[in-house]
Amino acid sequence: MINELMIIIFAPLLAGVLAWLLDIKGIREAIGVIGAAIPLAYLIQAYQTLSTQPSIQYSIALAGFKFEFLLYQINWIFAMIAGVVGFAAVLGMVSTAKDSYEWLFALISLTGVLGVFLADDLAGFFIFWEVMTFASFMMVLKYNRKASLKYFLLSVFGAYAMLIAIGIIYAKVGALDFATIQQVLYQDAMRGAFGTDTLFSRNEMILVFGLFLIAFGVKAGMFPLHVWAPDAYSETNQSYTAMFSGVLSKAGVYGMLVIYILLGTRLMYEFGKFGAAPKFGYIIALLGGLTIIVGGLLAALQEDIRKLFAYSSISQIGYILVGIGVGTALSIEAAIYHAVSHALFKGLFFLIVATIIYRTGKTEFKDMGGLAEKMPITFAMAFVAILSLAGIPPLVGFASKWLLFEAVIHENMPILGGMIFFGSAIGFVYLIRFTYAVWFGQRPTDLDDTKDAPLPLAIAMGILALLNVVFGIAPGLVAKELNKIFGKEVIGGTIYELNLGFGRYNGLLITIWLVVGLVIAAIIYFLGAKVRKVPVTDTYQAGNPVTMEYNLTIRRNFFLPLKETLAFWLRISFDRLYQDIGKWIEDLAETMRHYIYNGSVQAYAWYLAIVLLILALWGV
Amino acid sequence: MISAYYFGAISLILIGLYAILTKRNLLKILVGLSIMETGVNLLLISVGYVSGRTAPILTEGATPQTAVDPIPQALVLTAIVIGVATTALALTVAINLYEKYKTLDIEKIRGLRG
Amino acid sequence: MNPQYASLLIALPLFSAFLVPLIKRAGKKVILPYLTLVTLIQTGIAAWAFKEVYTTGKPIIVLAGGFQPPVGINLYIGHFAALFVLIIAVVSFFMTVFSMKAIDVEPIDKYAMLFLLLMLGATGMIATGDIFNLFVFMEITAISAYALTGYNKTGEASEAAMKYIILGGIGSSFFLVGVALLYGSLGTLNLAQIAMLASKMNPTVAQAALALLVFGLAVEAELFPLNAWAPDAYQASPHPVTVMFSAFVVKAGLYAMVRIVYLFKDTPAFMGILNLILILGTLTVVIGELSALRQTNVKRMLAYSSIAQIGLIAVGFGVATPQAVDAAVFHMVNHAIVKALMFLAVGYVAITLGCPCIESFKGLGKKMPLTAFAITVGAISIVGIPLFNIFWSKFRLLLAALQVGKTGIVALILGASLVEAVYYFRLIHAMWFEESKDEKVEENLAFSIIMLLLVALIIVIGVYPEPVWNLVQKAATDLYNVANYIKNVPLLGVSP
Amino acid sequence: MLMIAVKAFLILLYATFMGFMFMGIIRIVTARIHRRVGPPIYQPILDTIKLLSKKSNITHGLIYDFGVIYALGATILALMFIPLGGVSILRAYGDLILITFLLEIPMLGIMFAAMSSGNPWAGLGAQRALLTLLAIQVPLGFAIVALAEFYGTFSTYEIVMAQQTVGWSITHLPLLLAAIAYDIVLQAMFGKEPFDIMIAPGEISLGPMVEFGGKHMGILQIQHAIALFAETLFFSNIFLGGAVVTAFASPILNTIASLAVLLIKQLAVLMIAIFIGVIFPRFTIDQAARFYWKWPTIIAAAGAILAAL
Amino acid sequence: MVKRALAIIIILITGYWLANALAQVPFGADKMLVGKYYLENVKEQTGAVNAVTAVVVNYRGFDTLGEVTVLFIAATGVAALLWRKKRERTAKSEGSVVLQTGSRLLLPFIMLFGAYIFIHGHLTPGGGFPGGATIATAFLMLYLAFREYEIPHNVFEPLEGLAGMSYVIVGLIGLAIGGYFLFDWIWQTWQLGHANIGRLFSAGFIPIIYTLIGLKVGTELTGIVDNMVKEPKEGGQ
Repeated sequence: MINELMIIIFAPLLAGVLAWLLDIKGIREAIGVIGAAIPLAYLIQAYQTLSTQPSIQYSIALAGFKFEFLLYQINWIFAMIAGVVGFAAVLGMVSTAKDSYEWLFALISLTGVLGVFLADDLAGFFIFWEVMTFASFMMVLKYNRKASLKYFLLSVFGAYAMLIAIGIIYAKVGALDFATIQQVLYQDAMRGAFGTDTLFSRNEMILVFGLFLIAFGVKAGMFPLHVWAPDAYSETNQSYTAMFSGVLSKAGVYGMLVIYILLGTRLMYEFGKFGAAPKFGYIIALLGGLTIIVGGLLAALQEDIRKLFAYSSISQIGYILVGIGVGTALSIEAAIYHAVSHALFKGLFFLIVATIIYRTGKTEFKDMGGLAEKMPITFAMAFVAILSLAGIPPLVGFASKWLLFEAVIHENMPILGGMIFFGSAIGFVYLIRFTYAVWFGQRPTDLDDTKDAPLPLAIAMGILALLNVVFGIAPGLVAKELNKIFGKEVIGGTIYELNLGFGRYNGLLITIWLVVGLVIAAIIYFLGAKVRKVPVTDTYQAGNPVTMEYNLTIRRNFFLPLKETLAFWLRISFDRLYQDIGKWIEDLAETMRHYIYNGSVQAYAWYLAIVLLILALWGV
Repeated sequence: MISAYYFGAISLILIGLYAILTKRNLLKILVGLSIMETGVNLLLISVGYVSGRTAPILTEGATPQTAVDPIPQALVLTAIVIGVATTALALTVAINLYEKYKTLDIEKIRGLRG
Repeated sequence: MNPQYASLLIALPLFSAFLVPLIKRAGKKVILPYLTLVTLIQTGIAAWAFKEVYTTGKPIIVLAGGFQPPVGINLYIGHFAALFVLIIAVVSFFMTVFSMKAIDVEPIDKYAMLFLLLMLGATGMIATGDIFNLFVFMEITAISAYALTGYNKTGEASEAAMKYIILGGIGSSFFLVGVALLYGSLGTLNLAQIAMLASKMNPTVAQAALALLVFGLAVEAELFPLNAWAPDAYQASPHPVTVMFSAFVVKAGLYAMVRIVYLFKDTPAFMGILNLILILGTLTVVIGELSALRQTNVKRMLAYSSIAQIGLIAVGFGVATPQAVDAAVFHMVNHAIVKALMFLAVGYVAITLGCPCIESFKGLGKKMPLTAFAITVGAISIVGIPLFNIFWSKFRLLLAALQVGKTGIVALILGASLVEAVYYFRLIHAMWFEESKDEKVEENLAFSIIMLLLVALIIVIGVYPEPVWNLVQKAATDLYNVANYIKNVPLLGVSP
Repeated sequence: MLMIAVKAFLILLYATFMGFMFMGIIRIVTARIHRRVGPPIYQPILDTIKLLSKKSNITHGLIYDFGVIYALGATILALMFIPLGGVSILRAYGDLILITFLLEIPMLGIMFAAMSSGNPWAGLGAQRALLTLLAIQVPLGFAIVALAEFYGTFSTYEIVMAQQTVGWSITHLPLLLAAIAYDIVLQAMFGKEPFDIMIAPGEISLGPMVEFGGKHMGILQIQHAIALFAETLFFSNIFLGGAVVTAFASPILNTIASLAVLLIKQLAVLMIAIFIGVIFPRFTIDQAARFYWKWPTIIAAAGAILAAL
Repeated sequence: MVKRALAIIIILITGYWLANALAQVPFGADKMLVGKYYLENVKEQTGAVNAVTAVVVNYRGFDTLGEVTVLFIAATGVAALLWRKKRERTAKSEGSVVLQTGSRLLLPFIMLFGAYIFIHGHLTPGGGFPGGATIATAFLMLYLAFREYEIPHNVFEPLEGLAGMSYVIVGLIGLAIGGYFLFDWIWQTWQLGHANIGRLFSAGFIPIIYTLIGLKVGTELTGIVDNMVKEPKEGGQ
C-alpha cells in the first residue's frame, strides 16, 4: 500500500479521520494542514520523477477489481491544482472551521478529488467521484438541507448516469482500465472507418456520450445542470468553498477530458466534425457558452456575496468547457490553463469571502460597505483577485482567457466567440458590484471595529494571490507544462511570452509598460498640489447636507435595470423545473403508496392472484 | 382427460382462493384458506396413487409390488399438521383482532396502510 | 470432528426451545440470559461449521438418520449455507441481547421459544437439501414469524399478523402444489436429484411447478407485489424480530427461491422465470423506495427500504451471471449487517423515546449521539457511498446487470436509489442538525458495543472488502454452480 | 532603449495633444450644429491645466488616488500597443483581444476611484457604465471575431498590412457589417449620445465623474484625451486600412505622411460619432441594452458568421 | 360483482393452467422412484411394516421433527397471543348430564385408544399425530362438559417440553452412537427386535418416537383448546 500515489490520495483522508477522532482544538487543525500539505509535497516531488519518466503507475486489486492509478502530465496538472488550492483552503479552514466534522469531510473530499484525478480506471474513477460528492455533500448538509439535497441528487444523478455509461462500456470492452478502453475504442473507430461492423452502435455511442456529459456536466455546473451550484457553494464553510469551487468543479472538467481521452476518436468517427471542432465537442462548447452567459448574468443579480461568486464560478467553468469543447490541442491547453487560473482566483475569492464572513458575520451586500479601510490586506488580495477574474493583464486570468479567446476564434467559431466576449464583460459587471458594495462607500456603523484577516487565512490568500501574479507575468511557466501534454510546442514563446503564430502575449512586457504608464500618471499626480482627505459624507450631494444616518450607497438591487431588461428570461428557471419534477415524484409516490398498500388484506390477496394469473397466462 | 381426483383437488384449491378473493369476513377467508389446504393435500395424495394397489403396509398379502407410493402419504401427514398449526394461529389472531377492532370485516381492519 | 455434528445447528435450538418450559420454573428472569447462552452456543457451532467448510473447501452433508439422499433427507451446508448460518446465529445472538431491553410484553417464555424457532427455521431453510423439508422449514419460519408479528397483541400487531398469515398461507399452499407436481413428475424430492433430472422433465409440468414454487417463495422473499404483508409486519413486530426479518428471514426465502430456480437451469422455463424475477425485483426496488419516501414512521420507512434492497438482490439473482450472483450474495451479507444495525438502532430509539416516529429522531445527535451515529453510518452505507460496505455490492451488482445489457433496469434502480438518498439524508439531517428540547439520554453499554461492532464491520468491509469478498465469491459459486452441487451430494444410485 | 523611450514619449505627447484637439473639435462641431459659436479648439487643454494647477485637492482615500493614476497608466499602456503608422513600439504585440481588453481597463480604474468616494451618483453612474459595457460587449465581440476570422490572425499590425493588399476592411461585406456594429459600439465607448446615460450630466451630475475635481479631474481629462485618440486610432487601423506609407524616401516623411493619413481617418470616425451623438436623444439604460443586443449584435454576428464561412 | 366475475376468470384460467400441467402427471400411473426403494427396503432397514410410518419417522425424520416443531410453534403462538393477565372461561352453562357422564365414562377409553394408535404406528395406519389428536379430543370433551374444568397446566406444559426434548435427545443419541442425527440406533446398532418384524416390539425407535410425539401432540392440542375457550377477564389487560 505504501506508494507515493497512495500517499497522495489517502493522506488527507487519514488526516481527516485522525482529526475527527482526536477532536482536540489545535491538534486537529495541525493534522488537517499536514494532511493537505503531504499530497502537495509529494506532487511537487513527483514533478522530478515525471521529468525522467512519462508516468508513475500503481495498481491494487480489491474486491475483484484491479484499481489502476497513473500520474502523468495532464492529471499532474489537475492534481497540482487540487494540491495547491486544497492546501490554501485547508489553511483557511484553520480559522473558519468550527468543529471536527468539517475537518473530516473537507479532507475526505480532497482525497476524493485527488483520487478522481489520479485514477486510471473507470471503477476507481467512479468510486472516488462518489467519495468526493458525498464528502462535499456532507459539508453542505450541515448548513442547509435543501441546498445539500439538491446538490446531492443532481450529483448522484450524474454519477449514476456515469455508472450506466461505464457499464455499457464494460459490457462491450470487458475491461475498465483507461488504456484498454482507449485502445479498443480506437480500434473500433478504425474498424468503422474501414466499413466493417463496429463494436458500439451509433445509438450506444450517443447514449454513452450523453450519459458522460450529464455526469460531468453536473459536477462542472454546466447549464442547465448548474442549479445546485449556487446554493451548495454558498451554503457551506466558505474556506471550504474555495476548494469546492476551485477544485471539485474541476473534476467535471477533467471528466470532459476523460471523454476525449477514452472516446474521442470513436465519437469523432461517429459524428464527424463541425468546423475544426468535433461535433460532440461542439455540444459541450455550446453548453459551456450558455453556461458563461447564464452564470454571469445571474451572478450580477445576486444580493448575497456567496451566491455572487457561486454563479461566477459557474460562469467561469463555462469558459473551460468552451475550450475543451472546441477540441484542438490549443483550445484544450487553453482550457486547462483557465482551469488553473480559475482555481487560483476563485479559490482566492472564496477565501476572501470567508474572511469577510468570518470577520463581519454578514453575507448580504446590503449589510456591508466601506470595508477597504478596515481590512486593507484582504482588500489588496481582493484587488488582485478582481483584476485576475476580470481578465486584466498582467494577471493569470487574462493570460488564460486570452489563450482561450484566440483558440476559439481562430477555429472560426463566431457564436462561441460572441459568447465568451459577453462573458468577460459580465465578469466586469458583477465584480464591480462586489467591489462597490463590500469595499467602498459608506460603512454601516456596526462594522466599525472589523479586524483584518486572521493569519492562516491571510497566508492562504497570500499564496493564491502570489500565484495569480506570478503565473500572469510569466504565463510560459504554465504553458511549458501544458505543452508536455501533447508532447509538442502548441503554445510557443518563452517563459514570459505566449506565441501562437497568429497572436502573441507578453506578460512581462505588459507589466513593464503598465508600470511606465503608472509612473507617468503618478508624476502628473504628484506634480499637483497636496490632497486633503475627506469623509464619505463630504461629497457632492446636490446641496443636501448628509450624515451617516443616510444610506448613501446603493447596496440592493444594484443592477435593477439589468433585471428589468432580462425580466422575460429570468422567468425561466431550471431550478424550479427540477423542483417541480421532484415534487411531482413525491406526490406520485405518496398516491401510489396509498393506492398499493391500501391496508386491505383482500387487495393484497388479489395481487397474489394477479401474479398467479400472469404465471398461468405465461404457462398456457 | 383429467382425473376426477385431480379435478376435485384443483377445484378445492380454487374454491378456497375464490373465498379469499371475494369474502369480506375474516373467518370466511380463513375457511377458504383451509379449503385450499385440503385441496392441496388431496392433490398430493392423488399424485401418489397407483391404480389397483393397496396401502403400503407390508403385512401378509401386500408386497412392495402391490403397494402405492408411501411418500405422498407421509408428506400429507406433515402438510395436514402444518395446516392445523396455521389455522390455529390464524384463529387466535382473529380472536385478538375482534377484541381490538370489534369486527371481523377485513375492509374495516385497515389500521396499517400506506 | 465428525461433520455430522453440524446437525446440532438444528438440534440445539429445538432442544433449547423445548427446554424453555422447564427453565421457566427457575423464574422468568433467567429466560433471556438462557436465550443468550443458547444463541451463543449456536454461534459457536455455526462458526465451527463455517471454519470446517471454508478450510476443507468441501460442503458438510448431514445425513438424517444415516440414509443417503435421496432416500433420506440431507442438509447441505456448503459455502453459502455455512456463511449464512453463521450470520443468522450472530444476528440472533445480538438480538437476544437487544431483547432483554426491548421486550416488555408477556409471556416472555413463549417469546424465547418462538425466537429460537424462528432462528431454527431460517437455518433449516438455508441448510436443507430436500424440497419438502424446505417447505417444512419454511413453515416453521413462517408460523413462528406470524406468532412473533402478533406478539405485541396490539391491534396493529394482530392486523399485521393476519395479513401475513393469509398471504403466507396462499403462498405456501401453491408452493405445495408445485411440490406435488414436481414429485408427480420426477418421483423424488431431493434437490440435487431434481437438478439432475430436471432437463428430462416434461416442459409443461416443469414450467408450472417452477412457477408455483417461485410464487410460493416469492411471498416469503417479499417480491412485489407479493410483499404487501411486509411493511406492516416489520412495523408491528417487536424490534428484535424486525431485525431478524430483515437480516435473514426474508433472505432465507430468497435464497430458497434462487436455489430452486437455478436447479432448473436446463429447462425451457428457466429464462422466463429469470426474467420474471428480474421484473419483479425491479418493481420491488422502485415501489419500495418510492413508498419509503414520505414515511413519518422511521421503522416503516426502513421496512420499505429493506424491501427495496431485497428487490435489488433479486435483480442480481435474476441476472444470473456468475458476477451478478457474486454481487447479489455480497449484497445479502452487507444488507444483513446494515439492516441489523439500522433496525437495532431505530428500535432502541423507539423503546427509549417512545415511538419510532420522525419526531423522536429530531436532534437525536444530541440526545443519543452513539445511536444517531450508528444510524448515520448505516444510512450512508445503504445509499451506496464508497468506503462503506454496501457500495461494493451495489456497484458490482449494477455493473453485472449492465454487463448483460439490462440498461433500462439499472436505470430504474438507480432512479430509485436517488429517492433512497433523499429520505435517508432527510433522516440524517433531522438527527444532527435539527433542534430538540429533550435531554441527553444515557446509552446502554451493551447496545453501544453491538452497534459499534456493526459499524466497525460496515467500515472495515467498506474500506477493505477483500476477505469478505473472497468468502462471498465462494458462497456464490456454491449457489450458482449447480453441477458442483449435484456432484457434492452423495446420491444413492436410485435412478429411473 | 533610449530610442524606445524617446519614441514612446513622442507618441504619448502626440496622442495627448491630438486627443485634446479631438475633444476641442467635438465641442466646436457640436456647437456649430447647435448654431452656437463654441469654445476655441484648445479650450480642453486650458481646462486641464487649470484643473491640474488647483491649490486645493480633496481625496477619499488611497483607492481614490490610485484609481485615477491607474486609469491613466492603463490608457498609456493601451496606446502603446496600437500601431500608429510607422511609429510603434509594441505593435508586434498588438493583439486584437489584448487591445480590446486594455481599452476597457481604464474604466475599471475610474470606477474604483469613483465608487471609493461613496457618492451615490457615482455609484449610479458606475452601474450604468457597467451595463453599457455589458450591452456593447456582444456586438463588439462579434466584430472582433469577424476580424480575426477574416484575416486569420489576431495581430493588429498584420491586419493593417493585410489591408494594404486586399483593400480596406470595410470593402468586404462581413467586415463592413462588423465595422458598422463596431461604430455603433464606439458611440458608447466615447460616451456620446444616445448612449451617454452613464454620465447623463443633467441627471446624475456626470455619474462617475461627479466627485472628481482638481488634479484628479485633470488626470482624467488627459486620460480621456488619450483614450479618444486610441479608440479612433484602433478603429482606423482595423477597419479603415490604417496607414502604411512607403512613398517617400525618408522614413521621417513616411512617418509624418502616415500620421496624417491616420489623422484624417480618425477625424472621420470622430465626425460620424459627433453627428450621431448630436442627432439622437439619450437612451435609458435598458433601452440601450436591448438596442445593442438586437441590431448591432445581429449585424456583427452576421458579419462574424460570414467571415467564418 | 365485477370483483366476483374477475375472481372467477382468474380462477378459471389458473385452474386450466394447473389442470393442463397435471394432465402430464398421469393419475394412477406408477411414477415411483424413491418410493419403490422405500417399499423394497423398508423392512430390513427400519423393521416397520407400515411403510408410511417408516418414511415419516426414519427416512424423512427431519420432516417429522419439523412437523412437531410446527405444532409446537402453533401451540406456543396461540398461548403467546392469547396471553392475558387474567383469563377465565365464560361458558354460560354446564354440559348436559349425558355429556357429563359420557365424557367421564369415555375418557379412559379414548385415551387408551389414542395410546394404541401411536404405539402401533409402525404396524397399522396411524401414529403419533392421530394418536395425540385423539387424546386431545378427550380433554376437549371435558372442557365441553364442565364449566370449571382446567387441565393441570403444571403437568402439561413441562410434559410437552419434555416430550419434545426427548425426541431431540433420541436423535442426538443416534448422533452419538451411529454418527448420524436421528439415526435409528435401536434397530441398526443394537439390532433389537429384528426377529419380530410385524409385531409390537420391532421397528427400532419408531414406537418410542411415536409415543413421544403422541404425548406431545396430545398436550399441545389440549393446550390450544384450553387457550381458545378462555376469554380475558374484565379488567385484565
